[in-house]
Amino acid sequence: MTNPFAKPWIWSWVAAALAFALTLGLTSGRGAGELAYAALSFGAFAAIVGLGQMLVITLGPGNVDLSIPATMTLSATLALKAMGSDEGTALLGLVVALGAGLGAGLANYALIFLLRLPPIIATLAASLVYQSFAIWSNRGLRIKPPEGLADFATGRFLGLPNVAWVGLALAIVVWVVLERSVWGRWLLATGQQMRVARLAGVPVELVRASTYVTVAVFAALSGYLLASFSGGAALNMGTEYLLMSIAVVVIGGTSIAGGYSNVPGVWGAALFMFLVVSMLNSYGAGAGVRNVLTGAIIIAIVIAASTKKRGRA
Amino acid sequence: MTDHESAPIVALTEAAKHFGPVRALDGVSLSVAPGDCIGLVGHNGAGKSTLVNLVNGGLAPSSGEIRFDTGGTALGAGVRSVFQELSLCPNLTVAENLRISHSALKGPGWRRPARAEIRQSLDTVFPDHGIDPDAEVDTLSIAERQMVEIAIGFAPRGTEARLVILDEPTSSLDAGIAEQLLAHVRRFCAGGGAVIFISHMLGEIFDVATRIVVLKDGKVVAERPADGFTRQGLVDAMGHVTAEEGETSETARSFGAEIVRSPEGLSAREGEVVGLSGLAGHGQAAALARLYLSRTSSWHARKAPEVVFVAGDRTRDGILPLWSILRNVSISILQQGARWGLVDRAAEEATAAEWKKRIGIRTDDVTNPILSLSGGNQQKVLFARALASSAPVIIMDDPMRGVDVGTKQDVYAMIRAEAARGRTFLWYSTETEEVCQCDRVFVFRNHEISAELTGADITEERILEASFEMQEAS
Amino acid sequence: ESHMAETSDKRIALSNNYAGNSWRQAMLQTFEETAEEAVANGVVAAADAYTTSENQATEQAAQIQNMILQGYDAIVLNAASPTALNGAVKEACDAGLTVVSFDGIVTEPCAWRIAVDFAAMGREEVDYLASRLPEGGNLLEIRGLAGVFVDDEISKGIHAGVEEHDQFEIVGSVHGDWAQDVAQKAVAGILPSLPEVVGVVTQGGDGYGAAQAFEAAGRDTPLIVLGNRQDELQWWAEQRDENGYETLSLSIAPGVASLAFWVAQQVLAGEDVPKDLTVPFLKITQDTLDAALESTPEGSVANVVYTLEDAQEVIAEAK
Amino acid sequence: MSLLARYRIILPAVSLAVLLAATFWMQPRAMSYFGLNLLFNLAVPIALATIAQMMIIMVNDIDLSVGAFVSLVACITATFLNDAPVLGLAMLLALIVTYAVMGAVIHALDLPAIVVTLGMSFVWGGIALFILPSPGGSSPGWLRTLMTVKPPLAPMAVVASVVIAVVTHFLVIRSGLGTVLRGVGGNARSVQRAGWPVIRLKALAYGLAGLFGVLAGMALVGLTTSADANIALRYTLLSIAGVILGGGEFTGGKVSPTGAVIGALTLTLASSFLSFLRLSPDWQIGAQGAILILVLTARLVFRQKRAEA
Ligand SMILES: Nc1ncnc2c1ncn2[C@@H]1O[C@H](COP(=O)(O)OP(=O)(O)OP(=O)(O)O)[C@@H](O)[C@H]1O
Ligand SMILES: Nc1ncnc2c1ncn2[C@@H]1O[C@H](COP(=O)(O)OP(=O)(O)OP(=O)(O)O)[C@@H](O)[C@H]1O
Ligand SMILES: [Mg+2]
Ligand SMILES: [Mg+2]
Repeated sequence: MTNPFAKPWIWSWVAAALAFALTLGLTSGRGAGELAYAALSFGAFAAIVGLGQMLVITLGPGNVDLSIPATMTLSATLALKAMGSDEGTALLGLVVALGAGLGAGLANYALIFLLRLPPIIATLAASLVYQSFAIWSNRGLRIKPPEGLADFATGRFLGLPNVAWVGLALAIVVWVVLERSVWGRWLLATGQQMRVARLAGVPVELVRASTYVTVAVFAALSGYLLASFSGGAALNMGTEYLLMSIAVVVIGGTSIAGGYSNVPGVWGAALFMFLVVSMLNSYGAGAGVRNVLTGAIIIAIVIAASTKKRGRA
Repeated sequence: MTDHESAPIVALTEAAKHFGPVRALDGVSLSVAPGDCIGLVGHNGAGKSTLVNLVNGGLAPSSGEIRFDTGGTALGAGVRSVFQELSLCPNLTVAENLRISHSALKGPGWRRPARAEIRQSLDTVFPDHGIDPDAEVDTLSIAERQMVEIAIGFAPRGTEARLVILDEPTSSLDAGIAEQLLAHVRRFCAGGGAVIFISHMLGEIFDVATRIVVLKDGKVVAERPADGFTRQGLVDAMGHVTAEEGETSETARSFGAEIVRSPEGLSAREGEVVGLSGLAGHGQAAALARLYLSRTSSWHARKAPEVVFVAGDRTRDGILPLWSILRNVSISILQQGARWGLVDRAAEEATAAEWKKRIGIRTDDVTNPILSLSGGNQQKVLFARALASSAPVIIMDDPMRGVDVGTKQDVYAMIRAEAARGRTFLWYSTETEEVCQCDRVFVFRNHEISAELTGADITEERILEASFEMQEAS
Repeated sequence: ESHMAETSDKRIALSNNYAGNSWRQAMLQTFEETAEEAVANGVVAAADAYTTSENQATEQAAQIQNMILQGYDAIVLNAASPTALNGAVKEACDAGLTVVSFDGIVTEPCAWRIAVDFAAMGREEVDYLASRLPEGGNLLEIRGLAGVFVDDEISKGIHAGVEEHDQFEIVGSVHGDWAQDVAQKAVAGILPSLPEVVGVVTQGGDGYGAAQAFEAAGRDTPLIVLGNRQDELQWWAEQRDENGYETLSLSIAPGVASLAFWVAQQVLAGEDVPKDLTVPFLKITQDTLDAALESTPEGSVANVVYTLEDAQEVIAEAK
Repeated sequence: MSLLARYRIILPAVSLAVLLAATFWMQPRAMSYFGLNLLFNLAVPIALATIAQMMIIMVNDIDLSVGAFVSLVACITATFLNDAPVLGLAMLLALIVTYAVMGAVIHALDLPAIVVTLGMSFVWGGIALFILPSPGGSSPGWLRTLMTVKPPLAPMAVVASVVIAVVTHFLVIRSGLGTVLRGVGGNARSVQRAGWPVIRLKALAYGLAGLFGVLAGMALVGLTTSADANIALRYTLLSIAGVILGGGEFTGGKVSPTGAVIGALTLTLASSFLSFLRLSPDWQIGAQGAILILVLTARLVFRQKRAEA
């Protein structure tokens, strides 16, 4: 089984590479570095929320976090307000952001566990509340991040964007946790069949709680970095990450039925989602064409991935 | 007796089915004529379910031929199947489930005849079943579901049933209900119907079968009229080296301190094998599940668990379907040997390899997917999962469902050996024979313990008595 | 004044479809301040603001219907769609309510419209570029949210302007959804495939993001037309102090909500008010930059609060 | 078996009744023919979209493209159906067929429906932008008349909701084919074994979803008189919430059409109720979330009863 096309994650990378090549075809190769750099920068935010969403989706059917955009906005808003553009407060801001994420994750899980709400509805409803909190906390005013933090978020190290390093590091951690750790096995077991996992001695509620907290903390981190990167938090800053977080997970080859995750696919899909829009924009496609083609490509990737999977079985 | 002169309903010639390298069925010839009741036996993974699926058209043969007397499909020939895995739609009512397999029920007002038909069929096969045709299936107990499935199998459904295939139909039925089914099968065959009856309970086979077919590793190794076999002969034909019998009359063992006591009165001591009995669906499984859930937490897991669970309803309670055999075995013992939260993969592999050997899981590689195993071998994986842990208490919820005779003997021996080393077993079984091997038995009736039997009191009569008492009184 | 007394028992509601950016927040704040003062002075009995949870016409239509039920006398409306609310607006008119739409206006004839000529705004951007860059060059267009009326109008204006000044060519067009971070991302994605860009035409709220994307790509900052956000103005001022950067910023002032409030009050007071009114957009030039920066709270949008007198003036002009 | 578990419709119905009573108490004006129509007429397209979503959930899938699809239908209705009825009708039929084909493909290739429909939502949205790059179009006259008709006794919104509930109840719960379709959600394998062509059943379920999606888009245009490409995007989440609120479950073919309609009405009413509360604008959005949680919390009682059963 060394056929690389048998891996479900390969397709998102193939698609990303194609989009990259097609874009550069327009300029006969000029700007490759720039484009790759931009893809890594912006892909990082999608990858970070995507990794969190992936863990949740792995928990099985019906598990998804729709509060990611609101959590990003809320934590970024609170963090930037706490920092108030003062130098040397970056760490304080990070703590505030992650704290907000932790709170949101716990609240989401409390709704799911205590009130037995389906996660889709619970996180959707909770996200409206978080949005209100964000509005209330500073009425949508954009506060600039401290300069040092902004420099870090937009800076690079060894030629790669710093945010991409953060995203890569998280991906590696998540990969190790899923592939090698006890908790990862527990998560995968819970995702296949919660009742079975419980009867096999898996602490399923601990797994679920920690997963919902993790996704919210990842969203908070992503929000914090995004706000630092783009010069401040805005009330609508997370909006596009709702569909994005789900899309990168499923395009990346994670099973929507639960119990099977795919870390490399998330990064591939995150790069793809950025590159495909860049490609279509570069070719001058209008919003209509862009949407139709994006949709068609997503479906094509899913079909390709599933056909190969069946061929192997 | 069988009328071999009449044309067979279905005839297989050299039928074979391969799953990749696995030869699940390896050239089987068999014909079933009206009035036949064929008892199909064989070890776990012998190919029985595969044979059934070829006959009913669920699988296409890799080679060979399957011919029906009507010349058409299995459905057209009046072939009905009751599958090893429950296969009703749990969200529909009993009557609606009949509708699924009875496409002639059409038009407005189909519900009334559907209700009448399924009630009629249930009444015929299982008198006093007490099942409401308007009940949703997922509100029924597993035994009731099995009864409904059997009743649907025998229901007229427009065309009469001519050949009914029953794949381990009694595995979740208690003795009384199973006896009703056997009686019905005999009536059905006497009336000119044909049945293929698969079971690991040889008593049942001898009870109903007119002819017995023994499968071994995908081949028919013996086929004779039922009276041509003795029990031992049958076991030998199946080719399993059975453990020595006769350990039943062992001297009274001494037990340790009490280690389990539940609010409803279940108790067990160290080293004791405690049986739970009574009619199916009277709260035994629920009591065990409650006990397990109260002794474990969904919030934290201990390195060495206090109790482990062996599920009988595999798909609902036991199998992690996406995983390999290896990961299915190791899930309960991951924390042993884990460092910094990381799984010790070498130890994990060693454990799986050891248990594959000890309990005889029929596979060439433990990294194969669990779903490539036959039903009984999946069950062995669940045993391995529990026994591999160091838990002092093992809870078993009718764990022998679908396990073949030979393996059962091995597992009994293993249970006794573990008990001798001080582990405690709480064992619910629908087979009185198994319960009778226990050191102490609790009989359940209406979700309460109606009797606690020990020592010489543990007899089939006493258990039956305690199971029914209330019903006679009322 | 006599007009005041006649509306002292009237109740006005603001129907708003979106609260998710600083412009809308400034708008809500201005309305609230205006309304509070008006209620305190006994000009009207109540003036309440309502926002839908999603930026959707269907939800806003329901909101308008609720306002009818609640017995408001007038609705001040910033609409999610110029046409999709017509059914609800008609119902309100039929029930005797006064509907004054602003910013996002509705086409239903029974409603009043306080419109900004968005197409003119787009044209003006290109005119300005032509005055600064007479030799022309390549332009990048940043659009708003696809399928929304304002986006289409401004874009039309821009394209009309480019047609007029044919020394310019639009070499790329992306949707920035009127959000800083989305614009930044879209621009970063298209930049590598673009030739040299001399100017960026925007719709407001996305100029800063574009500037950041240019900087990150290591390109020279082109002439970016800005949209009155404080962070954009701040950036402009910094650039100006550093290298004499010069540009134009224009957008509609969030305070137009207060204008709409006063127009509604005038209609309720029985004044004869023409159905179509226009407000000029708020333009900030190199000369007014410092003043604008000073009066704009950090992170907000440059604003103008309109008074009753302003409203009367706008009405008189339209007659 | 408890009453609640047996009739999963009771709980949604009670929630709606309580909310309605609270609304009447807050705003007595709503307690009239006119008031009820205003409260509920926009719930009609939502109810239809919820039924569409329910058809998909019924066969164990989930449809993330309902909102975009209804928007597209609205765009077609407000343009082609108005200007060239035959062409418009043909386009709408083609959409229904496309939905059915989508169902068949999802089944045949064993694709995750959530991803395919996510992709399709982009496709529908893109086509809608082609048709209406900026808002506009207008409702066919007959449609406008139909949606603003004033029947005797009860207002259009109430009559329409009842009709939708009754028709879909017979279609999904009572009819034989509906039973088989729910069976696909419960246990597709056993339906297959019984000799049903599951691929066609799936196509049928999706086709029905397409049909109700088309009806939703048309009803919406009849009410709003015109369309835009984003007009119904939020129907995706609303319809999912409606199905769940109405006692449906994500898996296992457990759905209730009557419940779905009630769920849609409840969601609509909930936001009206909030605006009657006159909260501070900061908290209006959050309150929508809070009330959703509140209404759904009632399910807790129901669940506990079921667990005991
Ligand atoms: N889908 C499949 N893929 C691969 N192997 C399979 C598959 N189905 C069955 N097998 C293999 O075919 C063989 C026969 O299986 P089958 O289910 O017919 O056994 P069985 O006699 O019914 O056993 P049991 O008594 O345990 O139910 C087994 O070795 C099994 O592992
Ligand atoms: N055998 C029965 N046991 C319990 N309840 C029954 C039975 N038969 C009918 N009912 C009840 O009587 C009522 C009327 O019967 P129903 O209309 O369902 O039958 P039907 O005419 O066969 O159905 P339909 O014509 O609508 O398909 C229902 O509420 C049903 O629950
Ligand atoms: Mg079998
Ligand atoms: Mg058995």
